Amino acid sequence: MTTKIFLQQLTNGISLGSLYGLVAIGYTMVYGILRLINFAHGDLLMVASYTAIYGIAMFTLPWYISFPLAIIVTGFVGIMLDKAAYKPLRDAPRISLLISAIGASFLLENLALVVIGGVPKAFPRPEIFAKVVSIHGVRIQVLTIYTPIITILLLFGLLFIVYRTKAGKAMRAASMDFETTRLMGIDLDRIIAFTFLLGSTMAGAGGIMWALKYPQVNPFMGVIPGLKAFIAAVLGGIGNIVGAVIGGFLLGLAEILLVAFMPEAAQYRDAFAFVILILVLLFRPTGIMGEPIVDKT
Amino acid sequence: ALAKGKIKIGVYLPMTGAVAAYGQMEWNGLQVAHEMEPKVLGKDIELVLVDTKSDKIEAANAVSRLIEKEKVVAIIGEAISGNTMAGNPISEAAKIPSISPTATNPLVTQGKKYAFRACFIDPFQGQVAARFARNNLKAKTAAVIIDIAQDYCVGLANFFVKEFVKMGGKVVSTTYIQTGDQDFTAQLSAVQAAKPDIIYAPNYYTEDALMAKQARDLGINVPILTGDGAQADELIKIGGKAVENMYFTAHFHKKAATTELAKKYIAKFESKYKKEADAFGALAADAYFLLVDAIKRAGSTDGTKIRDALASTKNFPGVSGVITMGPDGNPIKSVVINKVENGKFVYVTTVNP
Amino acid sequence: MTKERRNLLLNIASIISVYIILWFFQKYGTEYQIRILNNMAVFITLAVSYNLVNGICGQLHLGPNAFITIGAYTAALLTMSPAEKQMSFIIKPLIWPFSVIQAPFPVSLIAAGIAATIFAFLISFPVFRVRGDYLAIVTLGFGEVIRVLCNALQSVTNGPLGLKGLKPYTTIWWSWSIAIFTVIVIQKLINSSWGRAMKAIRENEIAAQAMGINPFKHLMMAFLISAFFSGVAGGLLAHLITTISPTLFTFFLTFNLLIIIVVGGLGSTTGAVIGAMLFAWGGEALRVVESPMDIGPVHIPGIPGMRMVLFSVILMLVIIFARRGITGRNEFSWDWLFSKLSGK
Amino acid sequence: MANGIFFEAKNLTMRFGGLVAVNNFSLKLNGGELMGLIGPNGAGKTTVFNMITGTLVPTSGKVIWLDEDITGLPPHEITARGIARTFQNVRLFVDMTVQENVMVSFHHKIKASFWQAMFGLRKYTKEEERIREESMTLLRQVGLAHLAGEKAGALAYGQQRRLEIARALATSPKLLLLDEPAAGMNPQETMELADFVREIRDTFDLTIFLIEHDMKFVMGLCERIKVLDYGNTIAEGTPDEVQNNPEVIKAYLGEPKNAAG
Amino acid sequence: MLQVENLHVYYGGIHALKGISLKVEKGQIVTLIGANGAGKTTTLRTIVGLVTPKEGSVIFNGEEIHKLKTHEIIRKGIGISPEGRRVFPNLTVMENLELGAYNRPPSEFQKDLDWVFSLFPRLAERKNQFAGTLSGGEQQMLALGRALMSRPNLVLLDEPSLGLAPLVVEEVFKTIQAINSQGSTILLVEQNAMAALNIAHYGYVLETGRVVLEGAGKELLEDERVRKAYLGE
Ligand SMILES: Nc1ncnc2c1ncn2[C@@H]1O[C@H](COP(=O)(O)OP(=O)(O)OP(=O)(O)O)[C@@H](O)[C@H]1O
Ligand SMILES: Nc1ncnc2c1ncn2[C@@H]1O[C@H](COP(=O)(O)OP(=O)(O)OP(=O)(O)O)[C@@H](O)[C@H]1O
Ligand SMILES: [Mg+2]
Ligand SMILES: [Mg+2]
Repeated sequence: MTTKIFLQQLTNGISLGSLYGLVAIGYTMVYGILRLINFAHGDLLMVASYTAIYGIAMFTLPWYISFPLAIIVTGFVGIMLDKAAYKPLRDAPRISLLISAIGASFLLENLALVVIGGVPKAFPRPEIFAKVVSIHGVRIQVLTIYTPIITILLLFGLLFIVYRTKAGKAMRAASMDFETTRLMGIDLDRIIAFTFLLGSTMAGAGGIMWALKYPQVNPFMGVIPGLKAFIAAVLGGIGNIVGAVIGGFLLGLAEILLVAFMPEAAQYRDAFAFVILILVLLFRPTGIMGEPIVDKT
Repeated sequence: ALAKGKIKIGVYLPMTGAVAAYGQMEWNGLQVAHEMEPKVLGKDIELVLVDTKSDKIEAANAVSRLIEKEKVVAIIGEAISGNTMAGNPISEAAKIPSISPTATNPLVTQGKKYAFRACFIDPFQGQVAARFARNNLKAKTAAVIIDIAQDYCVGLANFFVKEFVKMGGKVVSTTYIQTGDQDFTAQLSAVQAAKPDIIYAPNYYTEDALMAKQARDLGINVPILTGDGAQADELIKIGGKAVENMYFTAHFHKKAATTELAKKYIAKFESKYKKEADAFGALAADAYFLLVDAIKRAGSTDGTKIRDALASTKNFPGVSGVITMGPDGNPIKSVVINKVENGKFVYVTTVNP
Repeated sequence: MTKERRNLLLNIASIISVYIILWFFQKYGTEYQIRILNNMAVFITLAVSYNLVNGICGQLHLGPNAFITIGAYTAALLTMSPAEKQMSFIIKPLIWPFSVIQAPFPVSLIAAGIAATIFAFLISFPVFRVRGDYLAIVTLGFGEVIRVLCNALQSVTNGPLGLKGLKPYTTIWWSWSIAIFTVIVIQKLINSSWGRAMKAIRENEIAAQAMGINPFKHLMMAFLISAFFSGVAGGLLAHLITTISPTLFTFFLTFNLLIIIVVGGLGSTTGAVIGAMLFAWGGEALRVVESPMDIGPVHIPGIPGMRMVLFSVILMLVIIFARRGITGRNEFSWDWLFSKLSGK
Repeated sequence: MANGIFFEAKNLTMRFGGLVAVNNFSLKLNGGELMGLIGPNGAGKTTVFNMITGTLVPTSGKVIWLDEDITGLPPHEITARGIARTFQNVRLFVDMTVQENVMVSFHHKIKASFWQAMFGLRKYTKEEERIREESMTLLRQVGLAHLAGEKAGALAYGQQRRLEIARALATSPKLLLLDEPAAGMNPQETMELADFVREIRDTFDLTIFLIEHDMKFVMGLCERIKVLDYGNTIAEGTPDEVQNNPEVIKAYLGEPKNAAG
Repeated sequence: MLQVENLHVYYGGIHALKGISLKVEKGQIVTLIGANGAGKTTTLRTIVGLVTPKEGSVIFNGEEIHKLKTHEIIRKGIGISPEGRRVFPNLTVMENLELGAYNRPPSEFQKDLDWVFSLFPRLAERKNQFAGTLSGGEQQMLALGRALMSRPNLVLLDEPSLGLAPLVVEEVFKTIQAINSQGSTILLVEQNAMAALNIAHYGYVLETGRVVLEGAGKELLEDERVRKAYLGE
């Protein structure tokens, strides 16, 4: 493999990884507060992409309006998801919540299937994202450069919210103890809704970028990114925002480089993500950044 | 059994689940076909659709249900081979003929008396692609990119490779992708390094469109050859400029559509759905027309009689060409080679069996 | 007559009545009904054995599809005749010894169970190093790894082409006998001292350990037993639909099982059985919503896909209104029934 | 083991990152003794228990039990060797019945094999019957027999603590470790508990090692007391000696008048 | 200030409170004592809306509050230090206190903080330490301080001495008195009946969900039944 191809693959890996990371952040945030593996999270990518398509196709909005709008809409869909599927189950066993999440995921997918149809739609790709630049012969799509930058910016924004604002403190409190959080005079449901808003907005942003990168949109488009983001979140230590991004980068890089170095092994790519995960968990049972579970006796 | 004034034809398709897109496209084609020919033997035909959730267990349930509960006289479906293989044994046992629009795996009809299909099988299409690559595109080396999750793609690729090598070509790179994958840059870089004359990527249009896009982004400009699974409007919509000059072996093309039926079908389809007719829908329509034709010729709705009539179909002018049913339930028909030019599917040539 | 004796007799009587019902269907029922009955039995076997790990031991195990896959392929490769195999493996030939051996159906089922158990044994070491959601994703991972291997190891599994032409050996007699056997074995286990130990681990692992229970040993035991029956059920499933391929065993299969046991009542065998029966029957019953309807003069065309939309909504509603599922952790018992009957 | 060591902890040290939670803890116990462990919050008392019972592996030091080095063995093996414990924050099997909670503790010494159980052979059924009876006997002794069929989670706090003790006793220990058994009990209940502890020591021929903040309880019950502060042992002796130790007063007890609560 | 009338609370089938009525006057320390499971904690939880009563009412400053949500009740001016302390282990001492002041105007924060630190100088020393790493006694102080950060009119304390070393217990009771003398009204639940009644103006004795005895703190201390049942004499 030439250095050129290696660099090419490296950028691909970083770009894919940052997308995984972006989606994983939302996973991890919701997990952190509800201890819920939100299986419907991946489907929010689909919601964002379709919304953006319709914004452009039906309302002839320019992309710089349609995209942010789609992200906001996704944020609100996230809040509605919480209201409909999770809020009634606040004090229920976690497993019931998980089933509700699976149900919500099925619902989003099947609704899209019935209303929009299963045939994939093309995602409009504005020229400024599609441009390809050549740096010393390494051809890189500008989108490939934008994604990690956007991910890192969003990460810092989020860290600021979580660690520096009042609402962020309330979120962290809620992630430890619902009841005591309420006892602080905090409106728990609002805080959880806010978490969903943030997490889903991230998913929305991830969805748009995903669709820009792979411009075909279908009702199941969120399943694989969702699963990969979930792996990334666990890899990084589930519940840890920085961990999610690190996990995402690692996973993206590992996947791309595996295929790059051993193209024949590409058929094992999906298994490879899990193999990495299992190996990491063998040595760090709570992920890279995860706090060890302290169970004081 | 003749149901009260109606003849029921069962349809089982993946309307939900992973491959719902195929099911929905075929259902669209079927509805057009049904509108074109709503009657046979003087009776109304009713299409009874049952969803398989893209799942084998459900596919088997569906066929059972169609036969036992809906009392259908014949069955159309499923869209993919795996599910069709789950459904076939049941209709076989009940002596109800079934015809799948798009199950191309050679195993589907193997050893089955009542199982038919409207599409040609993978080995045939693979061979034709290899011949076209060698003879028309003058390719000496080829890179093969295979969607490992689809028996259809694996089949096509394997038979292509066999024939291509036999004809003196060389396969310089074999890489794998999976349905639902959306990033192929790693594979494509390997392809780029191997410097092939052509790329053979017999995958579905979703993957092919993305792959073509990424290939062009990487600066790979050799011709891409693919199979009928790529022929859908969305290929062009998604792929845009990147799929220009993509060749594919296909069941039909408007320009090559010589039959009356094809012309009518295409006109009707396009006015109804406001988009180009796709191969899935066309093959589903053919399945329907073949069946109706067989019922007509059998003059009866008895399963065995329909089956016999279907098996003896000769030179039937269908949507996807002139069809003769082979001895094993596989149709014999010509392959059309198309390519994308200026955002349109353009007819290149026809390869006869 | 003591209570124990009465209950034993009632148990035997109800098993006999199950067989009478089956006989009735066999004789007068349609192929379709029999197919659904078969599905029910297979899902009961799967759900009850899956529940052992998830409900009784309290571990969120998301990889039963791996066991089912292994069972299905093992059984299928054993019952197919060498000639059939040769015909099917058109891409790469099947490797020895699978290419030559053939075994009767019962043997293949046992082999299916054993193969799944061996696999479970191997993965139990990494799996039970972690807990909670980490265990969930590790098991989910093994499920996916197996599926990927099925696609890739073409000379064993025929890759994505799958295997077809299996003999439809799975009759209602086989499937229900195995389901009943599974229920009996698992119930016996749950009610034994070992089952108590497993529940203790579920409730509080640290305390269980302090009471002298080795968590790893007991979790592994449950895991292996669960894998055995899942493997057998995989074999049944293969010979019910007569064709298998990797797409049959995605994590959606796992999700379905999870839905069955949680909606039924996690930790309850009764719940698992009810859940499985509802699932096998309900999926078909819901098809009504997709068929066109004529209400008076109004014709409502069928909307393909509505069934799954409705299914998702029902699933969410059920879980919201019955948070612990239909039965909760309660089990059906004759004592309960009689106290209900005499109480009201 | 007439001449051997009954129980000895040798220089146990536990570090959590930079924190030395327990430093050089040593202790010898004789059979039948009633020993107390006191000290301010966070002194490392529970950590000592955790090291003895295998929940934590000590950073250094050794635990000798009946002449055997049991350091670093997993908790279930230590229990099997005859050391049982209760937990500071109750850890019952809340969704199991009170009786089942106790029955679980018999499991580790069950003689019938798994297969005998599955086939319902007499050896197993008889043993199960015996376990059932013995657990009832134990529940009677702790005064919970009337609640045998209740879910453990539905018990009041004091009852839960007693159930914990019953459950520990069911493992047939020779050494019983109690972590703050009187927490959350009122003075009356605490006195009853003290009598109960003495009683089980005699009937079950136990050695008891307990942690407690209730000085009336500890001083009235224990024969010997050890005092920890910041992981270090600051005093050891009879209740009288300890109570009057100025260092203990300064670090833990405060003004003597308060000791009675 | 606070009036609880005829509260009935059920946990599933368990009838935990069977008609509790009690009153807390402004400026007082009122204590609830009783055996395990008597319903003391349940009473407090009902007051702050974590449990909904089946029957009965809670009136705070003349306003019915038992139908409000927990955070709304807290905002009316009630602070609580819950059973088992329940500090947020992965937040620092400072952050815990900030959460206590969640609904206070930010301008008041520093003043409130100074007040709490003056009551618990130990917390000031450890303000950047994670609450989970504090000793039991320090956690109790934090829970108390956190409750006070909202400048509540009424403070509910659930077994503040649980699991604390004798020295610390003494300190806690002194602090309670200090807070009270600075104007806070206190409802105190305690197992340590002696200490509680010693500082209380008024006391209620609960038994299996009912008030069986009430009276001034000193009075109850002298009461034969109380001495026998709760003081172990
Ligand atoms: N698993 C752990 N990880 C990190 N620190 C720990 C762990 N367990 C205990 N500690 C710390 O070790 C010290 C001793 O804790 P320990 O629980 O033994 O105290 P204790 O004497 O039992 O106190 P209390 O009387 O409050 O129960 C404390 O500072 C505690 O925070
Ligand atoms: N979540 C719950 N579910 C079921 N029953 C409960 C629950 N919480 C409390 N109870 C029951 O309600 C009754 C009163 O409990 P509560 O906790 O109020 O008592 P308490 O007086 O605070 O006791 P303690 O001194 O032990 O803290 C008890 O019988 C208890 O078992
Ligand atoms: Mg302790
Ligand atoms: Mg209480």
